[in-house]
Amino acid sequence: MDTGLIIYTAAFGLILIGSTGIVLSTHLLRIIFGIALLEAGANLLLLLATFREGSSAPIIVDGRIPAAMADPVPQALVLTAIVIGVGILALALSLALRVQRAYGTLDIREVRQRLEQDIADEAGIELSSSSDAPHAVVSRQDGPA
Amino acid sequence: MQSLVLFIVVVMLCNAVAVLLLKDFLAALAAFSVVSLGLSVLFVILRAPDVAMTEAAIGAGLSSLLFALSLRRLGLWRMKG
Amino acid sequence: MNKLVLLVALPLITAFLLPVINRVSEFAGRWTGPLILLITSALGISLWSQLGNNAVAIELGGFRPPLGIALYADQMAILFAVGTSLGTLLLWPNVGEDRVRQSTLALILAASGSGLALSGDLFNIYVFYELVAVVSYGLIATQASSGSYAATLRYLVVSSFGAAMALIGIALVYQATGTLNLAQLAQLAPTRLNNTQGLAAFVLMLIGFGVKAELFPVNTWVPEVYATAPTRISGLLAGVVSKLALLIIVRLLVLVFHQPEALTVMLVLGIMGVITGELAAWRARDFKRMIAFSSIGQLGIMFIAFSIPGKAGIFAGLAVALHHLVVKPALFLLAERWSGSLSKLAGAAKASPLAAALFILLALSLIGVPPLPGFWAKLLVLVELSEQAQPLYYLGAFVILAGAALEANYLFRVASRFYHTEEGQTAPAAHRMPELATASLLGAALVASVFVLTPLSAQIEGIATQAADAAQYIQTVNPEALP
Amino acid sequence: MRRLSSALFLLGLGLLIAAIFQTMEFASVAPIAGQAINAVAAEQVGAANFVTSVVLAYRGFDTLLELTILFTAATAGGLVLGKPRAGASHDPDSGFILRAGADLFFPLLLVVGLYIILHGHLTPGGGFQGGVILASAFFIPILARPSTTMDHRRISMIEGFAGASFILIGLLAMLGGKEFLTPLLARGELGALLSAGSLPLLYIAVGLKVGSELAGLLAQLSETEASD
Repeated sequence: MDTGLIIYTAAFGLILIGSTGIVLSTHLLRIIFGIALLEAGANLLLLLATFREGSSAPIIVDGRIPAAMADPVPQALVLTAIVIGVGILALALSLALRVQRAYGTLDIREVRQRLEQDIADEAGIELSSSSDAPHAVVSRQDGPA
Repeated sequence: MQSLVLFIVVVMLCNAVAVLLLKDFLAALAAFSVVSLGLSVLFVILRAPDVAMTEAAIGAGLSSLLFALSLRRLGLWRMKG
Repeated sequence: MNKLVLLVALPLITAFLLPVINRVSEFAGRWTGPLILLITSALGISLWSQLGNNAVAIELGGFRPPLGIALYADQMAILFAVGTSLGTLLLWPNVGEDRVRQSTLALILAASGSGLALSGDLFNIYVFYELVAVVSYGLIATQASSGSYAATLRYLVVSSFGAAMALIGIALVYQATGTLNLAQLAQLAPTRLNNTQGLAAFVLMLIGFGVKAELFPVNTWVPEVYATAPTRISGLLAGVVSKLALLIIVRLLVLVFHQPEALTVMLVLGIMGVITGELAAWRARDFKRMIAFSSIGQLGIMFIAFSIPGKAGIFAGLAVALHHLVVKPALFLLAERWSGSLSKLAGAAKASPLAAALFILLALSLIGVPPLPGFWAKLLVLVELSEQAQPLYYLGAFVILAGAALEANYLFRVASRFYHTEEGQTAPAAHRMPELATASLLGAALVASVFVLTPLSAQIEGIATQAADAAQYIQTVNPEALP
Repeated sequence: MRRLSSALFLLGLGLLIAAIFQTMEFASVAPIAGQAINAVAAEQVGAANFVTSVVLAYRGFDTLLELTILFTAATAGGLVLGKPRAGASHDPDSGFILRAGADLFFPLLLVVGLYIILHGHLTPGGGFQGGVILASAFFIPILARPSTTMDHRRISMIEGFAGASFILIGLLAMLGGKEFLTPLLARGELGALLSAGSLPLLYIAVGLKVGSELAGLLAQLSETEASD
């Protein structure tokens, strides 16, 4: 059991936990948390790809080139991926604010039902499973799920 | 070194699970920041100081700030006794 | 030939400066975007004519692969790059209030789509793909209805999940090979990626890039988004963006992943896509969601076609893809005024006879009625499938035929409504001129292609031959020799 | 039904990852691209920080697109959140200590951010990290005084020109007959502040762009009215 293997476990663990959060959570904010965790795991995995123990950071200090430098390519890739991730996160949160303002809830099931209802209303057709139409009931989320 | 890494990894994974399980979103956000910080320490150990700085500034700092701002706007910003 | 990079750089720099330009002059702000796309389209077409049967590679920054990023342009890449520019120009968004932001986003979409078609570096493809994704979110949200925000958010969740999967796949590939350049990966793949890890990487990337290509398990966003987005944006996403995602998967299959299992996975998912898409379209009761589901079915056919090994599969798949590229945006343009319940379409032929006739033409081609090009494309797929002589491919052929029968059923159900007026019901409003003109243009292109079918199919076959040629790719990019 | 299919999906994913974990050979392959870059980067690009060389020179195109993604996210975020209505309610201003602290922090953060950007080719850090600090320098005063708003017009000017200048530097190389985004100017002495050709210029553009983009996004989020 060496250090690399432990960190691999962390990467795959984060990936699994993040995926679970995305698939099984019912609150959209929790799902966004899941996406962030999943991305963190993927970034870690990418950085690990060519990691060797005993290498040094790929920076020249005082003009001396170290013998075994770490691979700088995955580091640059992860840098890019982190910044991309935060851009998408900001957009996701903005959308979540708007959805909350429009529907009064961030519960994924209710949002989905309201969305179906919206589409059906605009098209002028009956919703097929209109048994519990939440149309009139403006459910307000008062506490976290 | 190895025990340090093991410790960080265990803390990170526990906090990652906590992000999904904690009822209070503010607590979940705190757990998420811990994951990000742990990640940036791991990046240092993996000889990637640039990435570690970025993760600390963006992952732990900015992302948490974004989450915090939206929690506030969503009205989910409250501590439970 | 290094002007190729202008296809990406010109729209990007314009997009960055558009808010400033608009402040100086509203007129310039309105017309700069379309003008730039006109220029890039013309540039792309002139590059295409120079290219002939050759291919070119560009080493960005002057660094030879695998050090730097390479762009690779063969006929297929330039075809889709020009297709993106022209498609965005034809479907230039014009609804909503915030015109400057919309034009900015449309320009970025054109740039990123062209780049996606041209890129020859695995991670660069991922970044372009994310860019296309973010731009699509913005464009869908221009509708500014609560439905569109919710649909965008749900789309964002699925798409981010897929992108993370693709990133994991890229990490696995880099872990096994130590390079990201597609040409070098093609050299290394037989020894390094011909194993379980390679297959896993392919499946992860298939899930990731499949989100935009409306692949079976990750296409839950399709009906919601197409029903709530502006119709022009739906046309762009279904017509152009989905093909770009498909193009990446084809490139990966040709160059990197040669396992037979990879093709089987794609075939099975494609079959599932056709079945679920066509059945859902058959059950749909409003126009927009009907054509949305039908596009899932059509992309399923493309997945089935591309799962045929070798040049034959690419030829057949490309034919279906190009046909869909013309037909689906036109259908979405017609949906502009026909959105809503199918029952409200009664008497539409009287209000807008041209639109009704166009719809019937497009529907016939989509179903595959000779002599329209849709028939030849589907025939090609069926012939190639039966030549494989394997049970799963026969199943694919059968499913495509059954799907065509379903398509005929629901599309004619709509068409018959057009000519059937009921008392006391108002016909839907006539189409606006820009939509109708663009749709007619696309319809005319469809009809025109009937008359040049032989040279056209020879041309497509040439493109497919070149796209299937991994050796030419490696030779053109010419990465540094392996240590 | 949804739960069941989700669980099945997760099970499949778990199996896939387990299979990868089982068959993966850890760090068995020499990183072809990385080793080649480590061998030539000091001479070819001239930046002491090789990650900077990769980010701005070897994979500068990725960085350009990454900036575009941030720009797009900010544009789309502006579309989604819209303008705050006039007379919308704000949080009250913070107390004196916080306001004074924020005023004190502003120049400090500004200097630190610029320092990190300017030394990006020598030490860890660079345009992205420095840009985040710049963004926070402009955002913290707003947190202390929520009634003040950010000048979005000026921000959009900065982000437009910063992004365009990145591309323009790339296009200048094309005018000189080289490929897009080829580093320009003399490489200078390895490790000196004025070295690595046009890379510091690019990092300044990146820093300004990232800073203005993120500051704009943060301001948008905080100016949005609370939902209740």
